[in-house]
Parts: sequence; C-alpha cells; structure tokens
Amino acid sequence: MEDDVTTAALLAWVRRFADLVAANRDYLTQLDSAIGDADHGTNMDRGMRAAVAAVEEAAPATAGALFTKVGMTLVSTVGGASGPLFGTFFLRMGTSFGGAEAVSPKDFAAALHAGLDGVVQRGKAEAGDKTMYDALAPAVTALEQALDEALPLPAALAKAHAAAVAGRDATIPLLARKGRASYLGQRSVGHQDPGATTVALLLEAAAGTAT
Amino acid sequence: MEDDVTTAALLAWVRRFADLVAANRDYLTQLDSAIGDADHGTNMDRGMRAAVAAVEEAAPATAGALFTKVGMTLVSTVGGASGPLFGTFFLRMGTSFGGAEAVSPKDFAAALHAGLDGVVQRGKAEAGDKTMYDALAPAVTALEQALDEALPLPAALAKAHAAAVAGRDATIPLLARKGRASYLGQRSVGHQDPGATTVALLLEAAAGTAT
Amino acid sequence: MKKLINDPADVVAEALQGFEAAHPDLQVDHHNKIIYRGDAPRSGKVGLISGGGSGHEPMHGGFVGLGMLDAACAGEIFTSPVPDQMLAATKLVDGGAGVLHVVKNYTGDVMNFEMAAELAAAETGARVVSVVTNDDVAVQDSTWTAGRRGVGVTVLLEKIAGAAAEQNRSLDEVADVARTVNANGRSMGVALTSCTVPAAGKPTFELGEREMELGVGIHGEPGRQRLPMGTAREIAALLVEPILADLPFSRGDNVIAFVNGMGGTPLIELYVMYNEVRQILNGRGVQIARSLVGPYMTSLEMAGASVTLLKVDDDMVSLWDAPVRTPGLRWGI
Amino acid sequence: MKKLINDPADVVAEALQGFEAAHPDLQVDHHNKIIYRGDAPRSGKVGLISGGGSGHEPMHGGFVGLGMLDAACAGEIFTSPVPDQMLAATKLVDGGAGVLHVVKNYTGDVMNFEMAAELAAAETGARVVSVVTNDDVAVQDSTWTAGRRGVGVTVLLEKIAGAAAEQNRSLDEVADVARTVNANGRSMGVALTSCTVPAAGKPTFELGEREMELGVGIHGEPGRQRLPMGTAREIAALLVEPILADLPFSRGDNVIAFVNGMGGTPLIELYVMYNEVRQILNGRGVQIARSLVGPYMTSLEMAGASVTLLKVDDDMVSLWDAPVRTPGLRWGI
Ligand SMILES: Nc1ncnc2c1ncn2[C@@H]1O[C@H](COP(=O)(O)OP(=O)(O)O)[C@@H](O)[C@H]1O
Ligand SMILES: Nc1ncnc2c1ncn2[C@@H]1O[C@H](COP(=O)(O)OP(=O)(O)O)[C@@H](O)[C@H]1O
Ligand SMILES: [Mg+2]
Ligand SMILES: [Mg+2]
Ligand SMILES: [Mg+2]
Ligand SMILES: [Mg+2]
Repeated sequence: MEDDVTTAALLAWVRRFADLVAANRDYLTQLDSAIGDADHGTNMDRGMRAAVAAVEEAAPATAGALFTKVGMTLVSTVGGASGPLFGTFFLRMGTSFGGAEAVSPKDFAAALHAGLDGVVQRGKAEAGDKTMYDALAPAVTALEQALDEALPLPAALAKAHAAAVAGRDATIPLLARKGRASYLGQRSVGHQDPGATTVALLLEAAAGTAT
Repeated sequence: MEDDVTTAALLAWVRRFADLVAANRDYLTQLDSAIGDADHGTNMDRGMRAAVAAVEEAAPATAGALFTKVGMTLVSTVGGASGPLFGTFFLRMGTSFGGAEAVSPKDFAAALHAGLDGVVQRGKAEAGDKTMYDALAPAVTALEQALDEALPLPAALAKAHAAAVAGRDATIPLLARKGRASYLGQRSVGHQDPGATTVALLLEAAAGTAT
Repeated sequence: MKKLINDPADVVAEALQGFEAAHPDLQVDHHNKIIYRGDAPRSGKVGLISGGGSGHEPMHGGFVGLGMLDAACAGEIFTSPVPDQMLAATKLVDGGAGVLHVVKNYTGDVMNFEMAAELAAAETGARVVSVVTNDDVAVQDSTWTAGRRGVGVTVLLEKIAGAAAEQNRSLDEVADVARTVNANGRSMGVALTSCTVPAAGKPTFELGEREMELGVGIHGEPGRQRLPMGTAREIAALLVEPILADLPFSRGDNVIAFVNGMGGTPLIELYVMYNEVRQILNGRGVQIARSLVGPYMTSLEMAGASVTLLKVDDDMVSLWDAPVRTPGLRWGI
Repeated sequence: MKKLINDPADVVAEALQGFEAAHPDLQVDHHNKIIYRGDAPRSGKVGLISGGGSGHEPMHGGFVGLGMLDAACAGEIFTSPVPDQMLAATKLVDGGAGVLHVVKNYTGDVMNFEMAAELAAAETGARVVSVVTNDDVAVQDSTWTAGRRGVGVTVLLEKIAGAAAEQNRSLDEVADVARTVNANGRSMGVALTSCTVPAAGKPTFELGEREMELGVGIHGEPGRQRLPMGTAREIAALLVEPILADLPFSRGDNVIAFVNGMGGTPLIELYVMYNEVRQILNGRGVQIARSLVGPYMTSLEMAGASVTLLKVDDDMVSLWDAPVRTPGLRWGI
C-alpha cells in the first residue's frame, strides 16, 4: 500500500534522532546537572552513535530487525536509567513489528504503544512523575487519535510531536517522583526533565522524517 | 650608669616585637606565599606569643635569662627555618649577656652581633642570599658604627632600624640562594624576603622602645 | 576543567589499563570493563559481584580480591554499567554456589542489574540473588521517591559479606548477612565543592564560597538543603544526628563508624571529622567497635565527607576483622 | 576557604585525637605531637623516626607501625616540627641499637633535626644517624640553592629502611639501606590547583583555568615553570623524562614506580597517569618490579600528582615486599 512506512524511512528516523541527540548532547547533560548527575546527554549520544553504527553494519531488512538491533545496542551501551528504558522501548517496538515486511501507519502507532508499555513495565512510572513517560504517553495518544481521525501519517506525527513537546514542557512544574530527580523533592520543581526532552527529540525526528 | 639598658626596657622591646609580628602576621605570611610556603607570619606569631607568655611567667631578672628564655621558647614553638634561626639569635644574645646585672649600649651591640653570628653558624647564609641575614647584618654594623661615633643608644638604634629597612628592601631584587625561596631560582627575584621583613620589625621595635 | 586525563571518553578504559598494571594479582576484562579475582571462579564459594558508575574509586574495583568482591563492573563515570557486563561477571565468578549481586539503590543500577539477572537466569543455570543497599538518610524513603540511595554501607557490606562468602557460607546465608548489614547501616554526606564529570566539562552544581550542600549524593546530585558553611563540629552533628535518630541507634549499641572522604578533602580533615563523630557517639553511649577513616567511596574531586554508622553484632565484627586483600582494603594477609 | 575543621590553630591537635581513636594499636603523645608504635622501644631494634610539617597525610604518622617507622613527629601545617619533639621521639624509640632520623631536605627540617641530634647526644647516650632525602629533580642541586627537596622517595625509604630495621639490622646497615634508596630515587611533581594553608586562609598561589605548575613542591612552593595544561600523556612525559635523564635510569633497570596523588586528584586519574608512566617505561626497557599508586604524600587539597622512580636490587625488593602494618601502607600481616 502506498502509505506504508518503508524500513528505509524508519532507518532515516533512527538516524535523524541520533543526529538530534548529538546536536543536543550538552543541553541534555545540562538539564541532567540541575536535577540529576550530568550524564544524560553523554549517555544517549554514546548509545545512539553505537545504534546507528550497528544498524548500518547489520543493514536489517525488516522494521522488526531494525528496532530490535537499536534496542539491544542501547541496552548494551548506555547504562544508567535511560539505557534500560530507551532500550526496552525500541526492543518492544521491534517485537511489535515482528517479521512483517510492510508497516502501516497503524502498525507504527501500535509499535510505539508497545514501546511505551515496555517503558512503564521497566520503570513503573506514572503520569506526572516527571519522567520520559510524561512526553511519550501523550505523544502515543495523539498519534493514535490522529490516525483514527484518518489523518495522513505526516500530519499525525506532527500532532504527536506537538504533544511530546507539550508533555516535555509540562514536566517543568512537576515534583519528581521517579529516578534521581526524586531525591530532590521540592527542589526538583521548576526544572525540565532530561528524558522527556529526549523523547521530544525522538518525535521531532519522526515528524521531520515522515514528509 | 644612667644610660644602661634596663632588663625592663629589654622586656619591653621583646613585647613590642611580639606586637609588631602579630600586627604583621598576615602580611608576613603573604610574603612567604609568594616565594615560600605561606607560614612565616603564623610561625613567628605563634612563637613570639609563647615567648612573651614564658618571660611573663618566669620574670627573668637579668638580660641573659630573658633572652635565653625567649630563644628557647622560639626553638620549641616555631619550627620551620625561622624557629632555629630566630631561636639561636636570641639564645646567643642571652649567652653574650651572661649573668651581667647591667647592660651598656656596647654590651647590647655585642649581644646583637653574637646573635648574628649564631644565625650564620646555623644557616650558613651569606650577604646577598636573600635571607634575614641581609637585614640583620647591616643593622648590627650600623649600630656598632653609631655607638663608635658616640651617638646615644636611641639615635644609634634609629640608624640600625634604618639599615635593617634598607637591607630588607634590598632583598627584593635578589635571587634567593638559601631556604625555600632558592627553589625558585630566577622566579624569586622581585619578591621581598619574609625573614628580612621580620628582622626589620625587630629593629623597629628596638628603636621604638629606646626612647 | 583541569584533570589528569586524555580524552574524556577514554578515562575509564585507560584507568582500567593502569589498574591492571598496578595490581598484577587481579584480572581485567577490558572488553566488558570487569575487574575480577585471578582465581575466579572458586568452586563451592558464592561469587560476589558489584558494580556501578566509575568515579567512586576505590569502590568497586578496588574492593576485588580475597575476602571481598570476586568481580566488579565499571560503568562510565557516574553511569551504571550495562547488563552485558554484569552477565559476563556473573559467569566469570559462578563457582556453582550461586552469585550475589550487590546493587546500590539507583534507578539505573537497579534496572541494569535486573536485566542482567533475567539474562543470567535465561542463559545460565546460575542462581543469582540481588541485595540492594539504601542507607542514605538524606533521602526520605517513600513511594514518592526512587527510595534511599545506596552509599557508605555498600563498602562495609562488600567487606562483611565478602568475608562470609570466603567462609563458604551458602548463597542464602551470605545474602542474609548482606541484608542484615544494609538494614543496620545508615549514612549521610556533605559536599563543600562540586565535582566535574569529565564528559560534561563543568561542575555539576555551583556552591558559594560560604555554602555547603548537606545530604549530597555521590554523583553530585543536589542534596537535602544548602546551608552556610559550618565548623567540623557543627557539620558532624548535622550528619550524625539524623543517622542516630533514623535507625535508631541507642545507648549500648556497638557500631562500625566510617568517615568517608568524597575525594577532594585531605585525610587530615577526615581525622578532624572522625574526632567530632567519635565524641558525639561517646556522649550517646554508642560504642565504636571498629572504625574506618579515608576516601573509600569518592565522587571524583568533590570536597566533602560522609558518615556511616553500622550497628554490629559479634558475627559482623569477626567478619569485618577477617583477612582481606584488595587494593582498597587490606589486612590480615 | 572551606575546610572540615574547627579553629585553624587546632587542626593538628584535633587530627591527632581522631587518629589516635581510629588506630588503637598506635600511641599518641599529644603534648609532643608524636605518633609512635605501641611496642616501642624494641630492644635490639634500630628505632626509625621521621617527621615534618603536617598536611601531607598519610605521611608521616600514617607510616608508623610494624615494618616502617617507630615514631613520627607532626609539625604545624607545612612547618617542620621542633627539636623538642624529635628529641622526645628519639628517647621513645631508642631500644639500645640507635636511632635513624629520616629527614626531608628542607632548611627548616634539617636545622630542627640537627638541633635535636645535638640535644640527644648531650642528653642521652643514644646514637643518632640522620639520612636526608633530596630526590626532587625539579630543583637544580647546586651551591646556589638549599639543595633538592625530599619528596616521594621518602615514602619508599621509610618502608624499605623500616623493613631492614625490623630484621634487626644494625644502625649502620639500616642507614646504608636508607642512603642507597635516596641515591637511587628521583621524583617530580605537578600541581593543577593550589592548596590553602588553614592559618593563611587563602590559596598559596593562583593558577589559571588552563595552567599547571610543573615541578611544584609539596608545600605549594612554586615550581620550575608554569605551563599550559596538558593531557595525562603530555604531563607524564614532562615528569618522567627529567627523572629518567637525571639518575640516569637505563634499559634493563628494575624500578619501583610510584605515582603519588597530591590530595585533591581522584584515584581514577592517578591510574590514568600510571598507565602513561608505565608505557613510557616500557618503551625505554625499564622494568617495573613493583608499583604504588595513590595519595601517600599529599599537599592538603592540592590537585596534581608526582612520579617517583626508584632503581632497586633484589634486597630492596624483598625489603619492599616484607610485611608492613601501618594505617597508610599495609600488607603481609
Ligand atoms: N522510573 C523511571 N521511569 C521512566 N523514566 C525514568 C525513570 N527514572 C528515570 N527516568 C528517566 O531517565 C532520565 C535520566 O536518565 P540518565 O540521566 O541517562 O540516567 P541516570 O539517572 O541513571 O543518570 C530522567 O530524566 C527520566 O526521564
Ligand atoms: N639558611 C638560611 N639562613 C638564614 N635565613 C634563612 C635561611 N633559610 C631561610 N631563612 C629565612 O627564613 C625565612 C622563612 O622562614 P619560615 O617561612 O618561617 O620557614 P620555612 O621556610 O621553613 O617555612 C626566609 O624568609 C629567610 O629569611
Ligand atoms: Mg543522569
Ligand atoms: Mg615558610
Ligand atoms: Mg548517571
Ligand atoms: Mg614552612
């Protein structure tokens, strides 16, 4: 079907995400200095560079193989909290795609949702805990709604990106209840969550790719 | 004889020296930071406080006993280079006075000279090495000359003080060849020697007392 | 940032090379960034592994050796190692009696060790038990936080559980000792300066010339509150009182008192701090059975110190006294 | 200035109280500020004493114990102790076989130990021999200076001569070993930051954000030259090359390689430095027989490191390997 998402497009998304992480590396680490331990940008950049190298070498034919490779590489190279979390996210996307040759927009949204579920299982985060969840969950919901409203994927991803950005910004006033930032209690209020910021970059990459 | 130096006057000199050291403590340490290890003021202040306390307790009757006590106390409380050096200086003055009841200006000059000799024996410094010697030696010479010219002690001590100040200032352009400052080689040039500065205070106290 | 390093990205790998050369009796797996005992695995002996972000040296790699850890996984600076490393370490030290994972309670460490345990269960027959340390009283333990951080008690636990394993106690027994140590230990720290993560290039936080960060984390996470700088006496009270109140420790208790340096604070100051801590404990009738003073769990060049008190019984004291031969702690052999 | 202290004037006295409480097997004479072995004097054994300004911990007090020093005199921070202390220490450790004074070559230390030896000769029958260490190649040894400073070699000498004394070698033999160690050892250090003497309250010197002080002294004395900050690789070469050229060390020589931390530099960086030092030595065919990496001779919170190379023969290596039981160095017991 013509509006199927090609593996090439998905690979382009992963590449674009890696580029955005690299470009925002110091910014992400800066955010993590305020309420964490000053390594989030370094961690994600190290991991996404390795992921891109790995998929370029393996040249996976299917979406399933692609995201499984990305997820495994993140788990094996990132460490910290974001390694298992972003790693699990991509691994679950891979499982969701399975061996399928073709990926429809709905398949893509379903995979994203499966990734979100993986993050929740791993990290037990709930809405408002001031984590990556607070950017990812609204993005998934927005994507699903837009597709239900029969919007084309690019428009739907634009809405998902907008939702992730809104969710990211909404973490600023929150009091952290998960992760390192939770040690700060009240002092975590007023700072933007690094992981949520990375999720916004992930959706920015998706919206930017699907055009 | 009426122009004899009383033990009380000598004690007043020691006290005044201690006060000047206390007042210049941080300045002396500052000088030692530049070409040494930032402790000369602290060392001399600790020692002179102890010396004053010791002579107040012992209330020595003779000049000999007074300076022996000051010297012993400095040796036992100062440490570093200045402990043995200033300690020996006062010890030798004490020995020079011996058990004498009366101290004439000439006796005083002779004792000062004996103290200088002690410093040289202990530290092997020569003129121009950029040490306390470079303030002390000219002061002793100036005192002896002034007394030979039959000047009264106060005037003679004023000249000795002037010579010590000149000697102190003359250490600035010198390249250190003794003590910690000698490690600096050329980099010691341009800095005033801490020990020479303390010697100038010693003579300032003498000139200020003998009036 | 001024550090004795080359490329920030190479610090951990190069430090491991230096470590290997300096400690010929230990082995280093450079690919997996694991330091392990030359005689591992020892059949019949429970394997003890730990690991965490680097920058806390000598913890954990400096605690590998007879009577303490069998292997330690080195993560990037302040970043938990990855499951692959813990899995490889588990395989290296499994002598058939099972493997104990000593995990400090940080979201990243817990999740990575969890994944490693899942993988170990799937890939090998090895029985793995994890004990998580969470002794930092600066963090309130509630469902509203990730729970208390694992800090100073981890060092004492690795020594005491390591001695138990060296006696060939069973995995359940060693895990029991480990849990008892964690349950009876409390810690709190203070920072006088920040640390600088090499890859970040600038201090993690800023402190004024007259400020200190009370309850700071070992990764330079901001602490409980920022206070005006105090004397050693005042600071010792700010650290010890919350610890005493928390367990609580009471008159007649025997403790191991541990004054830990954060990295940038000279030893002479740690002895001044220990002198204050000991006087507070004397005043409360808390008996110091053993003590440890020095930089054992550091945060790069951060200036500051932490205090850990561990309530001990005779078994724990004799395990503490048992011979240990590691680069970081050594006695009796 | 932010330090974990109370009154700057009390730092040394309070640290000694903390030290005494932390190390029950050692004795402390608080009046004379002496740390000494609980079993001193040992009849028939040469007594080894050293001492110097405080602020270099664990040196010297942390090296008192079986197989190393019998007593150490603690001066004020960066200020040599006074003759009364050394005299008292000499009396404490004299077991009839004589006493060796280990003196670092600084005008103050040398003069105070000299006076102490004079007093000991007058007051007691004790035979005293002094060995002065002067291994710092940063200072040119000439009649134009006070001579080279005693630095890292002092630590190695105290261990090796201490082991010789523990074997009940005679005073002349022990002094001989000590002189041989000093003659075969060379050192050089670098500072990345200054230290702050508590009583002074501000840094002894100022270094720019991109500067380092090459050849710095352990009291924060300015060094040979101020250079732009370099990588660990470049700095290791700047330290090792002058050392190698000076003795000189040559292909096939066996050495003890010692990378010392100045106090404020984290252990992970010292391992990175050691990794560079070892590679330079490998390249020259200089064999590393033994190594020591850590903060053993510090300068308060100064960031930086020093490298010491000691050319050793088999006797020195076996003396190095002999059991030692001190707070700062311990193995074999
Ligand atoms: N339990 C959790 N669930 C979901 N996300 C989490 C959780 N804990 C932490 N995070 C995310 O991880 C981010 C921090 O990642 P990172 O700094 O790389 O790891 P670490 O905190 O171990 O240094 C936080 O900003 C937050 O978004
Ligand atoms: N060999 C010497 N002869 C005479 N005076 C000396 C000698 N060495 C050092 N001094 C004096 O001692 C002063 C330093 O004293 P101080 O700082 O108290 O001792 P230290 O150098 O041990 O820290 C120098 O400024 C110098 O005047
Ligand atoms: Mg982080
Ligand atoms: Mg000085
Ligand atoms: Mg981290
Ligand atoms: Mg001094």
